[in-house]
Amino acid sequence: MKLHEYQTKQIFADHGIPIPKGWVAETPEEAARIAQELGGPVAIKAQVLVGGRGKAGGIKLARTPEEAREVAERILSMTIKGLPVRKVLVEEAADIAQEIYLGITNDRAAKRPVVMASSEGGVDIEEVARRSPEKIVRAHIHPLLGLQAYQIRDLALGIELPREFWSSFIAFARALAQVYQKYDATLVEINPLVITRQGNLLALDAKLVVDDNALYRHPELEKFRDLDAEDPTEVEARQYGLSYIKLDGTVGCMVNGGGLAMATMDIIKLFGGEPANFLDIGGGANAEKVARAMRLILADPKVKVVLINIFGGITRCDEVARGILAAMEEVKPDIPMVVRLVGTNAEEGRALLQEAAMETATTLTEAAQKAVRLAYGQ
Amino acid sequence: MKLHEYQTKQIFADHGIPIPKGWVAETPEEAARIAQELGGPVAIKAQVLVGGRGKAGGIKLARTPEEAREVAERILSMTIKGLPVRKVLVEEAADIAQEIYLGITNDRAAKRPVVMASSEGGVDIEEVARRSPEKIVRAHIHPLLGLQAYQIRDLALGIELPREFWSSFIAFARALAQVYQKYDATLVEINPLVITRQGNLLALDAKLVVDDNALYRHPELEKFRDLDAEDPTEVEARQYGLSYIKLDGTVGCMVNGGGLAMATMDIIKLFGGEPANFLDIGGGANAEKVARAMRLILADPKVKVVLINIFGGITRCDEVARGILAAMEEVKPDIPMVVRLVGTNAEEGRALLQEAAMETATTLTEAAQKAVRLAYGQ
Amino acid sequence: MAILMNKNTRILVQGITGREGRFHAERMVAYGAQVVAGVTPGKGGMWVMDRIPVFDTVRDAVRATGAEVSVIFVPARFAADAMLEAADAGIRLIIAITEGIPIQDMMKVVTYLDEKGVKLVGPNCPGVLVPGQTKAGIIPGNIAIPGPVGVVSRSGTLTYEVMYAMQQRGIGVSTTVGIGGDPVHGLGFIEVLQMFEEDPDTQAVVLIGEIGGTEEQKAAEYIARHMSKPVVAYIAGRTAPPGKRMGHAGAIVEGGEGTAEEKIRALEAADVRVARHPEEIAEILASLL
Amino acid sequence: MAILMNKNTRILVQGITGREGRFHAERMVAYGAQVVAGVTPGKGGMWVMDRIPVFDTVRDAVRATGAEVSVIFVPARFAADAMLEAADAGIRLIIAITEGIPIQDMMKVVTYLDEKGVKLVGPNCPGVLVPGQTKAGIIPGNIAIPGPVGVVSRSGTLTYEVMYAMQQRGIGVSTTVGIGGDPVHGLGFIEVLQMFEEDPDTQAVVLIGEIGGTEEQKAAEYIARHMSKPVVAYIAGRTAPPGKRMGHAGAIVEGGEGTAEEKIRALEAADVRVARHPEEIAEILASLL
Repeated sequence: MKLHEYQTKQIFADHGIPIPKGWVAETPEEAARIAQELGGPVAIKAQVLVGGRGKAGGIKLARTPEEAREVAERILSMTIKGLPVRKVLVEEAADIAQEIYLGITNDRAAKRPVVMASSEGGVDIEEVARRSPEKIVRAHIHPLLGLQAYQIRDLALGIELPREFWSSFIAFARALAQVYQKYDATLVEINPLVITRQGNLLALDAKLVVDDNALYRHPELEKFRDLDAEDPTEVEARQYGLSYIKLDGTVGCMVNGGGLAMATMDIIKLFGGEPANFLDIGGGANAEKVARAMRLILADPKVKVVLINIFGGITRCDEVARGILAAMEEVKPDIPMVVRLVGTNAEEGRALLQEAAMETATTLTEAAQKAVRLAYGQ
Repeated sequence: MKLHEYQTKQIFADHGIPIPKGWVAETPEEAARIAQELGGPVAIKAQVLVGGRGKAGGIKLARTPEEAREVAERILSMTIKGLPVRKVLVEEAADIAQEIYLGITNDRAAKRPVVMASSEGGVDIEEVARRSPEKIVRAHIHPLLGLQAYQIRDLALGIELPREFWSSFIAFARALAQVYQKYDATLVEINPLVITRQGNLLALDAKLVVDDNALYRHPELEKFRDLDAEDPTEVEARQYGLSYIKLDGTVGCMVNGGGLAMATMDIIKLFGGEPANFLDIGGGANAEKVARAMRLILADPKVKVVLINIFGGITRCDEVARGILAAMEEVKPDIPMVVRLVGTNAEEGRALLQEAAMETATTLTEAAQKAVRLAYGQ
Repeated sequence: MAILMNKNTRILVQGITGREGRFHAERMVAYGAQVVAGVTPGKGGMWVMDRIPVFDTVRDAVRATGAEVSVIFVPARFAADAMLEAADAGIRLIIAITEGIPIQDMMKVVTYLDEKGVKLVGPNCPGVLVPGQTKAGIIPGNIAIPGPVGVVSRSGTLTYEVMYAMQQRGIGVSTTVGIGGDPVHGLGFIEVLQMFEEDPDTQAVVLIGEIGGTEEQKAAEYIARHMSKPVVAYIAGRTAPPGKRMGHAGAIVEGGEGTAEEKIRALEAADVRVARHPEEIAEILASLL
Repeated sequence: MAILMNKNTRILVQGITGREGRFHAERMVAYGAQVVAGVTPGKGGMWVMDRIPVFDTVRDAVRATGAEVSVIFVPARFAADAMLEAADAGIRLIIAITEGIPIQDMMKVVTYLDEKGVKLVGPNCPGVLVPGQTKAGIIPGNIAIPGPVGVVSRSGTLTYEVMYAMQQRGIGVSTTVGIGGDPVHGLGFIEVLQMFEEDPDTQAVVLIGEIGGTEEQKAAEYIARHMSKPVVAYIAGRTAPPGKRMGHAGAIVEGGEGTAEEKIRALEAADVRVARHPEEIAEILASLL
């Protein structure tokens, strides 16, 4: 789950990470009032959960409350990469002397979090990684011990941070590591972390992504969820324990297991078709879940055929068959289905489906070829 | 630093550990008001930092507010093991079904904290340890990982806790371990932890000792310090970075290093004298500190002679000598002194003391013998 | 011979009284696995299938039954505790089926297990199958026959698909190890490849990867340097859009890294035959053996 | 020969620009120790005594100078970080002079160092002296001559007292190790006794203990079972009142445990000669050698 900049900054402030003074506004009038209150030049920043806000014109300076109103009005009417801007963050414009980068993410290979710092802040860090990888210094966090001050000093040295900022940088990075750990983050990032002309460190931007698997430990974050940022069908699917991602093709897929679902999409493509979606019904899917999944697929008008590929392990094929029958009963689809059931209780499943008029297949290759043929109306 | 029961319970409550409802009172009237507010039988408990309150009559039940007033009046006028009772805790009397013990302390040998639980709560745990050691079950806490639920289940099994209480016992013990870690405790203890007839777990008593070396991390605890519980001279000594413990003898000792200070006391005793105190001026003691130490010793009217035994390592003998001279100058003591300086800058130290009229000694044996002789007026 | 387990391996099931735990414990027993104990805190004293004793703690279970491998079916929020408990009780190999464990929990568990020298397969994995001997986990037993091919995979059902296709062609399996689909997990491709390289009964290895991370690329390096036995691979996710989590927590192309193309390229550079679809693996194996 | 260090050991001083750090670094150099580097964060680039380079981090210091042992003089609240830094930078032996480190910090540090296989002496200790060769810490160099007696102690100045008395009688020291007065510390009596037992140049050992804990009792068991060389002991604190912390954080009789009497009894039962006062140790040694 991604948090908005203003939400992340609120968490930062609670943990002693310095941020610019500011508030969030939903109307141009509010933005003007905040600018008035702040009493100086302000930055007005679109709160949308996509990258590249700045390039899209979602971040602007305003010198007066009146200008803040105008800028906010413009930004609040924007749609950035498909997402409507519903809120702007209005905050004191910082007097920037230097911009650096500081972030923490999980290093899968090292099996521990890694802190990354760069003297090149305020630019795309992946771009920095490509262009001049030596500009990014790293320190791994021992999962049981946590980030230590000496590691932060190593980073400070690595990015050639002037010594007068070391102690505030240490406090800053420790607090960031604390936020990372406390909120089960998979990414926390400050880009840029600025050194102001007054000699203070300040988190000018703030990004926080929380591990979805750990959300049960953070009920307080539920209120931060922004449904705008997510595909409503994907959200609905998640509510039913399904993993669904909409694509552009015509062959709807219902598969158990993420790897097999990808392989099924890949083989559809290999045989000349286009998958309409990724859909993993998960392990141990029961009949109700399968029926939900079927309805999700059939809701997409582009779908011309549905390929059901179930390999029973935790999932039992008879339960899946019952789900399919229930969904057919209710939705009464007028498009063809290709069903392939193998593994745990496959025979019982197949027996249940015998009466329904469905194409069946033995191998995945056969199933994919049949589905592609049917998608092209053959 | 030891915390009072009511202070510890406040911390417990902040961390989700259930405690009886109650408040602290400084007067009988307050106690009566609290009893009124609680509206049932109450326990009235003397808040003093010594063991054995109960046996001394410092814990009593009261059924009515009037009785609470009387009981509180009696307890507030008590002195328990030399400590005046200035506060009582007035709390709801619990309806006890079972009493157990739960505590955490540092296991020096294992180099990690150890959780101890016993089905025999409400009695002296050291007594249980002697009488029936098998009644105490233990689990060590991995210093980096913290206490895990499975370890608490092992303890629950070990004390034969009925299963219906397992989940609340796990929450309880985890919270206790959290308090232990967060407050840099060296001991946290609930004796008894009661299971009420209503089926709830409750910390009926509460003890917390905080590592003095870690107090800098807990400035919020400073307000909890009870100077009553400490010898004022020891408190004063600590403020100057000295470690002082008053004893009953006549030979005052000023030594650098805890081990050598003990050895000096021991040898005084070995040669027939009685040490008046333990006093470690610490490593790197400067002249001012030494002068303070001298004044502390001389403030004890029983002291008949002072033995100064300094072995220079971090401590420099010349600095010590300067401190002695400064103290002599100010206090102008009329009792004899035996001084022995060896090690770092010993010669410079001895040179400084040459003009002062002091007994000197080369070996510790000689110094001790001289001091004992002088103490007996020979 | 096989890797990790054999027919005499004494298996414990943590979470045995749950729906999935019980169902799969039964399947394991039916397959011939030595399931000697189960653990569910608070249910000690029960029996499952009238023959498997249930204990409150792993320590008790190990003491009473000598269990050495534990299969974990407990819910995600209790799984870290279950794994640490197993490690502390002397279990040498933990197989964690559970899906959805927070990644920071796994980083802690893996660090601790490494310290203790306890092996972990998973989490979010189908477990280990030694055809004809034993199974620990949820891999259907009837889709593989004993044989000379080691299978290692990040996936679950996709692995079954491959094994099934192999079986249809009469190609047997020495051991199948599902290392799991989570970004942080125990044994990786390299450790398992090494075991297969050293296993005299394994003649070829199937590696099933997917998008996300760099484990396949590192495996490719390892194969090029250290493997004498032929490796056939399949990588799922050529059609996966970037930035989207494809079911498995670990299956995501991030910052342009971890694409199927990049993995396939690395493997082919290491002389690994990469199949275009799962069933093609069996065809390639047939030509190799 | 000696234990832990010798004249070629390359020593780093953490906290070298502090008052005590600089003072003792100078003494160490004067004694002939190879003090090759100092570390004070934020003071990299400085020089101490015009010959010891100061670095910002231990990593830099180790890279530039090959330091292998670090002596820690940094204040208590930064000491845990300093020790972890040393361990991660490849230092093999850490000698922590600092007093007053929180016990929970030490439990974490000791756990981590054990994992890494890094040795720790201290904290709250006087360090290590190899007479005639090197010193790392604050033990005055002029109170010992080279010789056949190993000294291990929980105390600081009390140890000097004993060494001084030995010197007065012409008895030399192979190595003195101050293991420190804190309840949780690195090397203990047993580990050091074992090193002395194995050191061909050590013929007898002096063990200096004090009240608090059970380390002397366990050492007595170890001596009875494993030591062939004679051990002479002294235990401070016969006159210490119970429940009071006698200077050292670890010197306290708690719950009637850790008294001098109980330790003396345990040692005597292990055939250890226990001196009645520090200077008597030298007399006993003279009779033994």
